[in-house]
Amino acid sequence: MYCFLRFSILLVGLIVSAGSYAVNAAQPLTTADDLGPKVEQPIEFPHDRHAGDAAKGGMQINCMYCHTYARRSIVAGIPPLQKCIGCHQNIESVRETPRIKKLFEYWEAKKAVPWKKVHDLPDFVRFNHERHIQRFVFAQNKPVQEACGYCHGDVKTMTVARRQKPLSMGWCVSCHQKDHPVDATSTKTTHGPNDCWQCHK
Amino acid sequence: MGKDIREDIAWAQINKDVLKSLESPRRMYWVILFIAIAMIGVAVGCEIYQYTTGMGVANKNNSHVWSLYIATFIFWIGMSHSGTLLSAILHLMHADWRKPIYRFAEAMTTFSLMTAGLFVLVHLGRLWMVYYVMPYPNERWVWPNFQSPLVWDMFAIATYLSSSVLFLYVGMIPDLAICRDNIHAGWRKKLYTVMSLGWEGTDRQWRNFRITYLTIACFLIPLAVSVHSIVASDFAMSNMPGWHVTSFPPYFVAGALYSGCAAIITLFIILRYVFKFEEYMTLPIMKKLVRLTFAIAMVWTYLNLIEFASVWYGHDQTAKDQLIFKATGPYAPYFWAMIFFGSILPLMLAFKRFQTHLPILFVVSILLNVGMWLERWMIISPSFAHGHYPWTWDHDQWPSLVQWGIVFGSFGWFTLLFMVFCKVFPSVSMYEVKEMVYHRSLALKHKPAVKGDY
Amino acid sequence: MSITNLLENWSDFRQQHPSDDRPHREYKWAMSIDLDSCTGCNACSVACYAENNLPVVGKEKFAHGHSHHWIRIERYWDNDGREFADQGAQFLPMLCQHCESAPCETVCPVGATNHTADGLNSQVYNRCVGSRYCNANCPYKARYFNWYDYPTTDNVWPEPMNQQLNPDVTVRGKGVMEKCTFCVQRLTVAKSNARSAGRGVLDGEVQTACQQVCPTGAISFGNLVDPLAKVGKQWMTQQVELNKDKQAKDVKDVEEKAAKLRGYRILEELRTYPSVMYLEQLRESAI
Amino acid sequence: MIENSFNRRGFLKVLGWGGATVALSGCGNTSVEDGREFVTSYVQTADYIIPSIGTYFNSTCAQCDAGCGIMGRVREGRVLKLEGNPKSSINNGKMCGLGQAGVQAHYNPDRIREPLLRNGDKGEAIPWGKALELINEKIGGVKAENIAFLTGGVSGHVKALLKNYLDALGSGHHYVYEAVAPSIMRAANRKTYGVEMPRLRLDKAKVVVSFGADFLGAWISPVHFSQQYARFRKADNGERGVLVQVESKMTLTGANADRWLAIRPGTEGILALGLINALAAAGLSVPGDVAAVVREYTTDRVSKDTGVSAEHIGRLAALLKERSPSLVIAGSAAEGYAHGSQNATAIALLNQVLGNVGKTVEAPSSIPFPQMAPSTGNRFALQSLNDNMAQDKVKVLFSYGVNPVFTAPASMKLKENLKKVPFKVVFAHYMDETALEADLVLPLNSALEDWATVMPEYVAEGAQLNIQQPLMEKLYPGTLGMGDILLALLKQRRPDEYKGYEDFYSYLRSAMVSNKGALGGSTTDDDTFWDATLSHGVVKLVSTPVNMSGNVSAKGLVVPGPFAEDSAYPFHLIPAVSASLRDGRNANEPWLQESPDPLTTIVWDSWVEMHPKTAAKLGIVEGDIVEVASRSGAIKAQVYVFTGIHPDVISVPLGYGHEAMGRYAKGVGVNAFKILDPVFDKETGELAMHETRVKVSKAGRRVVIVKDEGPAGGNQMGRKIAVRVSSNKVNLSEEV
Repeated sequence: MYCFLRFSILLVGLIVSAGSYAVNAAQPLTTADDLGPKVEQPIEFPHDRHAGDAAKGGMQINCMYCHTYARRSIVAGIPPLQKCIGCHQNIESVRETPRIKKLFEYWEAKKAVPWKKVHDLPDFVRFNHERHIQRFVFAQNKPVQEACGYCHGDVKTMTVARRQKPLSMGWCVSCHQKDHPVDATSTKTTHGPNDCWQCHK
Repeated sequence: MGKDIREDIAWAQINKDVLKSLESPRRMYWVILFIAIAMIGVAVGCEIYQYTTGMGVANKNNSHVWSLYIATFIFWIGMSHSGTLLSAILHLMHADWRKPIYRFAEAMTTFSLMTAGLFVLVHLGRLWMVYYVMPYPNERWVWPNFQSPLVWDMFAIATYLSSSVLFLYVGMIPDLAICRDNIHAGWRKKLYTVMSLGWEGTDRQWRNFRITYLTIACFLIPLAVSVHSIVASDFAMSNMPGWHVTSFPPYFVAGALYSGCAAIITLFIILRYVFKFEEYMTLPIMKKLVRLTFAIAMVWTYLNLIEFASVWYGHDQTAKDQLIFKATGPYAPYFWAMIFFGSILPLMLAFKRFQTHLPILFVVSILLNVGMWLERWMIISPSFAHGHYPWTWDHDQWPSLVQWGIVFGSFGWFTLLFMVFCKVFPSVSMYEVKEMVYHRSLALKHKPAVKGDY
Repeated sequence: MSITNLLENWSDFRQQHPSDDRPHREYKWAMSIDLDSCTGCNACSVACYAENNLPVVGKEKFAHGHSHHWIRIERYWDNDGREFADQGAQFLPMLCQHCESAPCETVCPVGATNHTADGLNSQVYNRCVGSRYCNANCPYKARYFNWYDYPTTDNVWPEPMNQQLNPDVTVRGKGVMEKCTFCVQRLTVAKSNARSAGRGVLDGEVQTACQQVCPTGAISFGNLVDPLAKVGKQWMTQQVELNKDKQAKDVKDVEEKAAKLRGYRILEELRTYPSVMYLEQLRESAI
Repeated sequence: MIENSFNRRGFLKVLGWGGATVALSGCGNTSVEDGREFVTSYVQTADYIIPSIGTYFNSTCAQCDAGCGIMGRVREGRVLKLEGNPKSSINNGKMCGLGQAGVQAHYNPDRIREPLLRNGDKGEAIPWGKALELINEKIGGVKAENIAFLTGGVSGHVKALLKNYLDALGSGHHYVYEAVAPSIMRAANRKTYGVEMPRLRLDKAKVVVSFGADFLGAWISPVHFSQQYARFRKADNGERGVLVQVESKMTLTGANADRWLAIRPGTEGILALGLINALAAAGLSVPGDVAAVVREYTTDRVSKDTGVSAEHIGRLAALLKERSPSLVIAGSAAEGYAHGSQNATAIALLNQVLGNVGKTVEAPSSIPFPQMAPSTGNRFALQSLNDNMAQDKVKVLFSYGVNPVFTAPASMKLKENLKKVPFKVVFAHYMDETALEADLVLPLNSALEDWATVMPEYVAEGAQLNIQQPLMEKLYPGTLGMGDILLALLKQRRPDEYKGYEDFYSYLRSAMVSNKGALGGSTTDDDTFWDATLSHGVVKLVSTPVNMSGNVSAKGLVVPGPFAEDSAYPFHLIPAVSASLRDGRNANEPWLQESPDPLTTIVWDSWVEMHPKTAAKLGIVEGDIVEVASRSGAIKAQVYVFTGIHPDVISVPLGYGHEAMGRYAKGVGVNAFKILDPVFDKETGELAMHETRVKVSKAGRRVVIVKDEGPAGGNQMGRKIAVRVSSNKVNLSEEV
């Protein structure tokens, strides 16, 4: 009899404690790195060469030099071919490398490069680059690479970009729930919007 | 008037009679089983069609979003209640006449819950997303909406189903041991051995068993009441005219007990006939059962009238319009059929002559359940057809064959489960019948025999 | 997935009853529809099809009540047994009323429909499991269910008609509920632009598709919190208050004054607190 | 706005459309799927091109002839939605449902994609060069007077080119045909005011009496009139305008009237004269000759003839006298009779007596470029072409922008006569009924991918030239614009004159730029002018109001009495012009088929409107299939019973009943054009559309009507849903 009661009390206790742990312990999702698949691009674009640290042979070009729409559109955008050519027609040193040759082939055919999407959100999700860049880069004065890196990872060390973060809903929410200072100097904080329609369309 | 259980029946005879029902089935069994499977096949076919094409094939529409699935869902949930009534409530009330019949009633509870659960799935537009309803830690970081009666439903049904299964199983353990001891080979032996959990009938085991059984019984009673109250709040919590009624929970519970009792009568007669359980499922028991059914039918009728009356005396013109629509609109034949089957027909049960007349009872009990099914449908469809907003009224949206097919198949599913149960597990509780016989014989010793009925 | 998140589900997202201690701070989108200007021409409805990727279901499905018109024009007659409808018809554009205390929100088992901070009644298609409880509980029946999988249905968006689909709005697959969103895709853009400019959305800066197309300008839409917004002024002059279920017009003892008011909300007595105010249709008494 | 042509074309290229990926995979449990879709990327861009942000380009709506300015939202090279162009004075940024569906005309899956040459019963795809050469060859073989060009209303540079082409051929046979145009009104106006289209100022009127003019639905320029109507209803001084609609079948405008008067068909003129008489009796000064004519139209007699109660005639006269200015409009319903012109004159007389001419009936503006002025069509043109074809006078026929095989009454035997024409060229978007009869079908660009200019017939103020410009690149390489085709044909005839123009765009640009002085661009350089023109979408023309006489003579005005009963064909058939389908040219746009008819809420089918009294008399209930038979033919359709129609009248909507055209139009409903009787207006020779007498008999079957309205019909069942109050209960001036 008492054995039975003891057993059931134990069981209930176990379930309760496991449940409460589970409820509170889902946090690791927030920091988990979740490497996406390797994406074959028409041209193997070396992000490390363009944006990487000078010490490692990079040119430290600002992300938004090429992904110029990020600050004013919901998408960051791929630069028009014109922009690649604008620099590369003056860079003789790499003019004959296979990748650049391919680039000029596209240019001469007046054909846009068919870049593949690396960070592809589901179609029912509306992610606004502009708001994030405005908030972190312009209001909080965070370095561009850091701000972009919140979601895109350490792109400056990659050649072809590859997804590093899970980009799952919980992952988004984890950041939206954090308190972020409203600008670089203020101690006032707010957190990201919580409305469903902020991100779901 | 038939005989009640003989007090002098040998315990071995009980074992023998009951275990006989587990013997290899006759041909008719297989035929019926096949028919049941064919019915399930129809339902599965319909569901596959609906799943791949979309809910539209069920022929509901934007103003009439629920229909037979929800009606039948409530019907099956309701059916499950009397098992609990018989086994748990009457157990606590020491009504010993329940003992020969509670086992199959309890099985019926479990199986009708299993059937009802399927309707929740069938009803969903995106069945493949059903796990969104469950609260579990997930990568989306969202919870279900705990305000929604549907979430309560999910909890209530899951809890009730698991408790019912547990109750059924626990109550069966001593009998399983008997089965184990009387069968000598094959898969049955293995099954009973595992399931009887090493039952040997020691005092300690009996003591633990009694307490466990009692505990679950106590736990189950509020659960049973709450389950149908929660199902009722699916409706009562909404603002649909005709649903937004406080008396819905008791009304639903009464309806549930009513249809369950009627179903027990039906199954009682079938089992008594098929397994030749005349010795155990006796006519005096039937008589009690019928009287109980009659009482519940009257309670239900009363609550039904209260519902009508409160609409009638209320100020809600919309609800009044809807009631008139039910009684006079295109649903009127079904509405009056429900009144007839649910409230008029049971008056027959008040007559002694019919209380033990099995063929009549068989037909009547089935008709009572038809009435109860109609009642659920009359709650759903006419309300949608004639709601708050006249522009979207919709008086001729009849369920498509897909809906009927799935409803039809659900009876096959229930039959299949029940038939398999009857052949695998003892459908009469042997140890409790022995108890009953024992107690009665003790009582007899102290009392002179009285002439007449028990 | 924390307890705080759970609790927030119960506070921020849930508007049980609108109350004064929790007012909308920045935006409260609302509408007013002047039934005296509405001519029933259906332009709003077609514009909604264009903006929101509504499927054309065809005759057979329409016959079964499977149509999708997030804004539908209802046409009522007021004959009272006269031989002719000699005072014309009463047209009423019915759309999701974005109730402040929305009956649909509380009943959705998965919380796919919620209240946003801007006072919109949101519907998250991807969260929807299709229980249709929301529509069962919607007194206006302004919600539309995807009874079929329209993207893959013949002749709904045959190539190249699918190129017309608005990329800002999800194309809904089978089994999800949908409804008027007050063109949230436009609101989001307007809010974002305004925020980048360091201000709030100005009145008239954002229009819903139905409002933009309406030839008689019967629909006004805007931010009720903004004192300059036309819609707010309209609500004010009509003495219709968001948080009340009985308006000045309904109160008998101010009848003298109330006679001049023609703003009302539909089925207000159900205490849904709709965000759409209608202005009564007028008919000349001299003829 | 657009720096160079490369940019423009580059922008309008379809981008980011990697198959069906953009929005179609909506609701799955889609997780992140990297590396499947393509990113939108350009070779070159302009500053204003930002991915995922729509850019608006102004153009002109081609869904009907009103010529509203539109603004197309273009994103990633696809035009997604049309809005009204706020700069156009016609629609001021507003639109109608028909216009909204313009994108569906553009993206329509049933568009013809390449030139087709008849080969037996089939069309055989041929290249454009061959097609144009074939035309040249066929034209060379016939005399100039045997060449006929049948078009709908045309204007702008396409019209100029067309005229030049006809001149080059030496043939003047240009038939301008519009199936449902207000051509009797134009003629009547010419007679009474000296202009075809005086400007109607609803917004200035305090009372509008409309004799069957559906100006909110399908009459002339509905979006424009709707805006005026809104101002008329809500005048700045708070005085709400009163609309009285007199007609036998309720139109959308009638449904919005303060008083809808069901009048016996054809007696509109009598009522107008009766009103003048009543006004004179009430003390309004009426010229002597007019008074003499109207004297016999006593209220009692008028009431008896028209079926409008004396009480209403009296109240209407009182209202007209009391509230001035008013506006009386004669619409197609009043004019669709053999005495339609007389009706129109009588109504114009009422306007004049009320002193509205010059106040609410204003003079239109002159058009500085007459060669581009709209050539308006009528049914008489088709009649004469038909006669010529019947007499084998037509050897080569070009058809553009019309579908006469669909819209001609069966009694004309047009289809048979067409067969007598040896070579028929049809410029078409769809394989419609006329294109099926053609020997050569030339596919046109949609209005959203074509260059053109449009000069609308009815403009609120002044005159304007609308620009129609491509909003995206052509969907199919095999289609051409009408301007391009005409230019190519002209190059065959007058190579020297036109060889400088590479395509119609360059022709248009140089024609516009060379006239920039008259187009308001005299101070700017060519490129700036051109860019500004394209970005505005409309060009205001320098123009002055023309002289408008307003002196209707009552002399010789005879309005015949009401129709005699016809026991064999007891009912009048009113073919209703629906706001969305019009003459049927838009029937293949599914949004229009699915948007319910405002009054009946019926979708995807034709119907026969009938008064409950009539229905009761015939033993008909809603949904009965009836046969509507005239002397010229019969159709079968479902009955819809409602009180917005005179008991002597039944009405069937036009535009349904296509036998070809496309998947959404074909087989939907019945074609009411077919059974119209050949009765003509005595003065203009126009087909009298409302003269057809019919009989109705049950065809046996009954269907459930597919409509939006539920079983409660238009009844609110005591709920407070759509509320109506008397206008004296509110004060509009206090409202916002």
